[in-house]
Amino acid sequence: MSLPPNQPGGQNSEVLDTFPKLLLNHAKVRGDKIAMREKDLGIWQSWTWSEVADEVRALACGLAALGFKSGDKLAIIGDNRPRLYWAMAAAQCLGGVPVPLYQDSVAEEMIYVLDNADVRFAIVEDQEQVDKLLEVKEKAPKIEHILFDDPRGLRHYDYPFLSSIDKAQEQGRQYDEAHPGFFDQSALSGSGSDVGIMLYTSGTTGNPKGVVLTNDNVIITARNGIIREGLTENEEVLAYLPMAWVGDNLFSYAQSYVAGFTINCPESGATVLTDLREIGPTYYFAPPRVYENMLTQVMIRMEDASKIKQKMFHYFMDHAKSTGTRILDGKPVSLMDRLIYKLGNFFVYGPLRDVLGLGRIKLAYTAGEAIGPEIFDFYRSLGINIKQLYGQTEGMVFICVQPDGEVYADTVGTPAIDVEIKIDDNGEVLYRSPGVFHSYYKNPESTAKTKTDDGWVFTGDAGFFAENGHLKIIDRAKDVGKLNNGTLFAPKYIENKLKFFSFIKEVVAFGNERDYASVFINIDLEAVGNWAERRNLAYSGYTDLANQDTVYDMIQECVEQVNLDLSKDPLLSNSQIKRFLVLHKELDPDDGELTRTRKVRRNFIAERYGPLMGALYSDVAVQHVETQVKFEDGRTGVLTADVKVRNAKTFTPVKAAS
Amino acid sequence: MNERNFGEVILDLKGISLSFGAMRVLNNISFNVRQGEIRSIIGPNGAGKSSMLNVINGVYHPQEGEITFRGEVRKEMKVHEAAGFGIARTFQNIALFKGMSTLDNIMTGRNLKMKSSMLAQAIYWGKAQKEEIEHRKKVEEIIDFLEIQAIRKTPVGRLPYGMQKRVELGRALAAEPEILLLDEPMAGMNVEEKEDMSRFVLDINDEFGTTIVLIEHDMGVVMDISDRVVVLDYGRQLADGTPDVVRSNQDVIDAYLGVSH
Amino acid sequence: MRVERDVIYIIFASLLLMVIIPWSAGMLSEDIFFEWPFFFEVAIGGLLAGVMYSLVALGFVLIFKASGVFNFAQGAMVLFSALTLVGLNEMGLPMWLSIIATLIVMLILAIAIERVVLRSLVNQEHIILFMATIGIAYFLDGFGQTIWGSEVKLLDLGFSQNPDFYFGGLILINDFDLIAAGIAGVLVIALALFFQYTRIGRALRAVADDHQAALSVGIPLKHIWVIVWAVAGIVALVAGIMWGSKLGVQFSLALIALKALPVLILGGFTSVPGAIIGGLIIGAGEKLAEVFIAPMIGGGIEDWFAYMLALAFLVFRPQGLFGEKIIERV
Amino acid sequence: MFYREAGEFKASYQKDQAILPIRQDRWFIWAIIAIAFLVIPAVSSDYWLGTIMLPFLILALAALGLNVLTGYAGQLSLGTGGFMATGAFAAYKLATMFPGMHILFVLLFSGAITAGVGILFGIPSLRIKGFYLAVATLASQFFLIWMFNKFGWFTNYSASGVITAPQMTAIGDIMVTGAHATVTAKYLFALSIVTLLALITKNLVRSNIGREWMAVRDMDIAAEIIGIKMLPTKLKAFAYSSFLCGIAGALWAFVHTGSVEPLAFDVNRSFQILFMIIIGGLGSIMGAFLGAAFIVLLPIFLSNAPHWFGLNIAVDLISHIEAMVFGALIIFFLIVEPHGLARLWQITKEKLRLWPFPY
Repeated sequence: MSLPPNQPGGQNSEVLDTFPKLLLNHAKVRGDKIAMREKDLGIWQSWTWSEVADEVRALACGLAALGFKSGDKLAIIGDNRPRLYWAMAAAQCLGGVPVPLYQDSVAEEMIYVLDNADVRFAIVEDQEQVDKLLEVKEKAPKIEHILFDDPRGLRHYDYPFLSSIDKAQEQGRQYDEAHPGFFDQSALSGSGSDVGIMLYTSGTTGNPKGVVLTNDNVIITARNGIIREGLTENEEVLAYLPMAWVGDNLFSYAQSYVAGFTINCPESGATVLTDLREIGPTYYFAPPRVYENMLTQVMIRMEDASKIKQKMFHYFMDHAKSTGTRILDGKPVSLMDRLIYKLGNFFVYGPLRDVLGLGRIKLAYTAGEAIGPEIFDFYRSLGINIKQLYGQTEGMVFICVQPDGEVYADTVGTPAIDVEIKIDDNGEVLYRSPGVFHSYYKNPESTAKTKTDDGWVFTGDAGFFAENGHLKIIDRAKDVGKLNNGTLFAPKYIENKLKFFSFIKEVVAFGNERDYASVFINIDLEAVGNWAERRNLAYSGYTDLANQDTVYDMIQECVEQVNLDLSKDPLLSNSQIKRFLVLHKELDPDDGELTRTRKVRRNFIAERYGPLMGALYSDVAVQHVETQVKFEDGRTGVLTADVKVRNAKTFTPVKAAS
Repeated sequence: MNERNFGEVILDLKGISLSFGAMRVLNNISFNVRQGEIRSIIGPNGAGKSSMLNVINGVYHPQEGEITFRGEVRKEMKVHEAAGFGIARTFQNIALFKGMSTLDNIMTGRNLKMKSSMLAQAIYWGKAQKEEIEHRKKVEEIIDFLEIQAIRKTPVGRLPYGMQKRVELGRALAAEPEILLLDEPMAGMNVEEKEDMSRFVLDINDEFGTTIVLIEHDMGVVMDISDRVVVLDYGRQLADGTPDVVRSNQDVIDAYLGVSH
Repeated sequence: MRVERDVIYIIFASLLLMVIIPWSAGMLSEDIFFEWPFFFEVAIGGLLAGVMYSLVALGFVLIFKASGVFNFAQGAMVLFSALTLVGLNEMGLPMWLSIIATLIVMLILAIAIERVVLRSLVNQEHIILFMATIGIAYFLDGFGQTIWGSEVKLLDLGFSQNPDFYFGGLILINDFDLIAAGIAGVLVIALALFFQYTRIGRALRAVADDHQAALSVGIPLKHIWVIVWAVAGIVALVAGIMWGSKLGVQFSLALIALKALPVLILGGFTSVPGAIIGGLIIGAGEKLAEVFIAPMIGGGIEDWFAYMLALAFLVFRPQGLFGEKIIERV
Repeated sequence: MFYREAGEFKASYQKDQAILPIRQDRWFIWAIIAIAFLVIPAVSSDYWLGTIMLPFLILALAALGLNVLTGYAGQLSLGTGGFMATGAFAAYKLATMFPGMHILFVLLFSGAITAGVGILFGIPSLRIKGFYLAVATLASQFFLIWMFNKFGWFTNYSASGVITAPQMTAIGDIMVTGAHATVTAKYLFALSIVTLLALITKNLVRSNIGREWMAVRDMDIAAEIIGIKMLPTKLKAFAYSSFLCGIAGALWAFVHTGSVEPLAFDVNRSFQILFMIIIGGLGSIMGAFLGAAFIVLLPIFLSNAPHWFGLNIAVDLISHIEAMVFGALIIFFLIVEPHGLARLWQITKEKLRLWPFPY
């Protein structure tokens, strides 16, 4: 595929350096090719590029008619819906800035962002979101207009500032006729250096920051990614991750606009898996936990298969472990092994890939968290080319990507195209790339703290280059601490090692400025529940199950295995886990224990569960604790439990033979 | 449900009495239903509620009394004619077509609207297919409305009770009825399901302006969503009026104190 | 038991027609010979033959009443029991002994059927069970003839087969038919008593109403099934003996099941008296039609006439004369 | 295991409502059809074509007809034989009355006539239900057979009461009936007709009328309340069912046996067909064919089995043992899978689609 040229900041409209230009170009070049699909009313409704262009045109003019000006911010809230994606383009056509918000955040959380971003217009999915905004509106008076996609239940809302996207588009079409040339003029007037989009990072601490990205940031990075992986206009992508997240913006919007491939929106949250199978994407992104859940599902379902089937399954999976990845990496493999692999491909790998909906995958990414090696290998051995990438919003995702053929579970690969990386003396990773963000919105000091004048960005991650030239991330730089005996303590590293066990869902590790490392553990209700049923242990719910001794025994084994690994690592052998406990409730974003992207907020948790912390660093065996919890319906209540605390066996450090 | 104003009376029942042999099921019942309202018939089990519905949609023929429908007195009609008059209903103990999928059940609800000849259907491609598709669209809208996309192609036999109730509601809606009769739509449901169901009832009344006559044996949810309520007790009519009026009616209170929940 | 008024009407009307049609037929066409004594002779002959039909129908009713199973194998059971009886008898057992032995065989058969078929098909749709009984029918036909051979055997109970004159020598009736009728009558009365006064009998009637009730009577369903099938077996044996000694024991015995079906739908699947009265109406009607109507349309109508007759009744009472009325509950 | 469904999404209702929405299924069916039309005639002997494939096809067609009535519309019928006979004799009368008439029209009209008769005997079904109806349908069975036996007019007064099919050509001068027709021609002719009718039937059962039938079958009162008229719906089922049975009868008389007497369609035939749909699976097109195959092949297998084991048993004894085993097998089948081979087939398919998962 020949990619159109791009010089940053080019003024003439031939240079495809803005989304409107890209869109109009696609409408010209591949007008009849499907740009978007949405599972709606039972079938995959489709829109070609030229249809999308028209829809966007109408919507943009509609917004203009409502008074949307260049530079205005357009809040976008809802599940992945075609029209919400069009809204992004529409805003950009008017020189405005789309600001997607996390659809599951509660009204209060929205206030800050809406206010901070000076949002005047909002386009939302449905009644749920409208209600939130109406709630917010008093406190964030800057909002002037709200457009909604799905009119269900909104029939009797009459507010002057509330109308449906349809209506807006209708007005837009009239406006378009009334003002010929307006659209094309404003759509083509933008340039690469203009602000393209604002994404709010769900900061682990403090208020979210609005990351301002220029068109060049987004488009050039997107294109570099496409070039490096050789993506074409024929890719199929399933858009199911929050639109407010930079990854979705890159994979389901930017790269589609650059390469011209197709975006598919699932019918509803409940049907994502079936929709995934129906579409069978060729290019796929998922955070590790998704792959984890998938694998857990596979194992659970296979448990119930007939003995013969299980035997066959395990035989071939074992073979795949030894052969699959080698074949995928193009390493030499004996003919016999190839044949067995082919056989396995017919009986297991092929059907499995297909049932999981990964049957047509050319390229799958995972990022955001470290992924368990055996999870990673499982998919690769099936012949699915899944790769880790390392990135962040400030750099429009791409910093490092694992090159084909050089995929190691414990590294994040080599720098992406046009990306420079350096490690400063206290181990923090810095990078410089075309994707480097413009600034934090209305927050110069944070900008200054994160980004040097010559364009280097502090990732806030500690890491180093392994001898094979691949970057290896151990932890958040600020989290890397020291035990009282002065040796290095990398909580995330420990947490991840534990989370690689399918039974363990979340882990919070402590040890900084303490005598030894210890952990809170969240068991995986589904996996452990299933495990319990097969041993017919009765349990009433999470809290009950978590507190069972047999479960503790099982978790203890996991902990001790991790200790064994740690003991082998000269750097970290001292941070073996001495004490652990299984938390009586699941960590939950609604309680502020996790970020919206499900990162643990360690300090917050440490405070929240003070008594338990105390218990970890004393020698009590059982600790009573009361916790405030928020239920789905917003009510709050108190959860009380007696949590057991256990000691884990630790191992004497073995000097790595070097 | 604050101040809602309704159209004229579309269904008026005067002095309805119904007996099976010696057993008198309904005794001189009179009430009317107005365009676009949610009209509830409540009463303890065996109060004759279901019989009342069966009278309205012509399954039973009352010995006495007259039924005025859309201004004209309705003569004794055959069971299958009710649908033609724009009266659809659901059933107390689910009466779905067990062998068919959710989709087909709801499609069947549109049988009266499908016109293509048997021959056309035999050939299928062309006329019949076009018709199938345009009705499929309507049905999909209902599926979407009732949020049952995930079970679209599941045989209804395999569905849990609550879901079956929803599918049955869908089948009734498919006929785009003017009056929708709901026979204990919330029977045997947990609180959450009841809330869902009443939301759907309200939305239907709201989105399609469908007049709804629903019967329930417990006052609970019904009182909140109904505009007017008739109370029956062993075939007698105890009270008729807005929920508040009915609630404060002495006979009703007595009758209900008699009933355990 | 309460008999609905219209049932009485229907029966009365049919009787009337049975008289009028032959009579008018006699008037109209000269190739039909009509005379009152002859008419009664035919009618009585028919009634007696009807009793024989009822005998077979009875078996169906018992099983359908108690287990809702439409037992198509009843005919095969008739044949099988007869074959067994004669077979044992030919092996030299005295008649009374072979009868007892056959009874035991039928009991074993009942148990086997319950164990093998019914138990594994419980709660299946009726049509499935119906097909299963057809399977049983095939099996029994094959099994019986495999063991006892398929050539026609004579079964002689020593009753006279020759007709005598009754009513002052006006009417000629076959003694055997009278005896058969007598035995059938006794059997019916016995069954009626059994149903009315024994605990099992009451249980059976309970089952007919609903299975839960049956359990409350305290007899496990499977026992009840065994019992009805055994009873049906006994009835089959009696029918087998009667028919066997009338037509000789051979495969065609199995086909009299087809004769019993119209009786069944006319009387109602669930009613013992229905089976009797149905039998009488069918028997008489068939004979009369054979004699007074058939000649006009070329004869040989016995294959279907009974069915048409029953069909005609059904149009008035879809559940048969004495069957329970089906009320649509919504 | 063979299914690869990722990426098989439907962007239109046409595709979503296709008879075979899954690609692999389409391939499979096309393969079957190709084999049936090209391979089988090429490789199999006249014996196979004539005494196994032909009856199989024709009886499958009759089973299809009965399945529409019993499996889809829920009206249990034991009159199939009678309707087949009607078809056969109607075809005979038509062919002899109008010698010029093309066989396709002969079949069409004989089917139509049978449909008329079916409607006639279907009328009681409005009031009579379940086994009462089943027995009532026996009336038609016996009456029709008696009628064809009794009145010479139907057999053109042939002394034996046997009708013999005249020679007829399908396309050009290719004989498909009578002594000079090659078995292959007969087979292909029957095959084409059965395939076509199977397709039409599929179309009907997936359209509104099909849903109305199933509604009546599953819950007649509810069906009536949503506006389905009982009599027309049931009569349509009777009509179409008898239409198929009629054509099957005509094919049996003309293409298969060539000459036939009413007895060929006696009550045993009716039961045979009923077996086919029960064993094959009620309410399934596929089932009619699977059932027919089973019921046609089983006796052949049973009667040959002894020879394979080198036993020689007296013929009549064999026939008894056959009946025995047959009955036993029927029961066995009903116990293992009461919903018939079609259900087994379906389950296997589901398993393959979920492979390697059990559910």
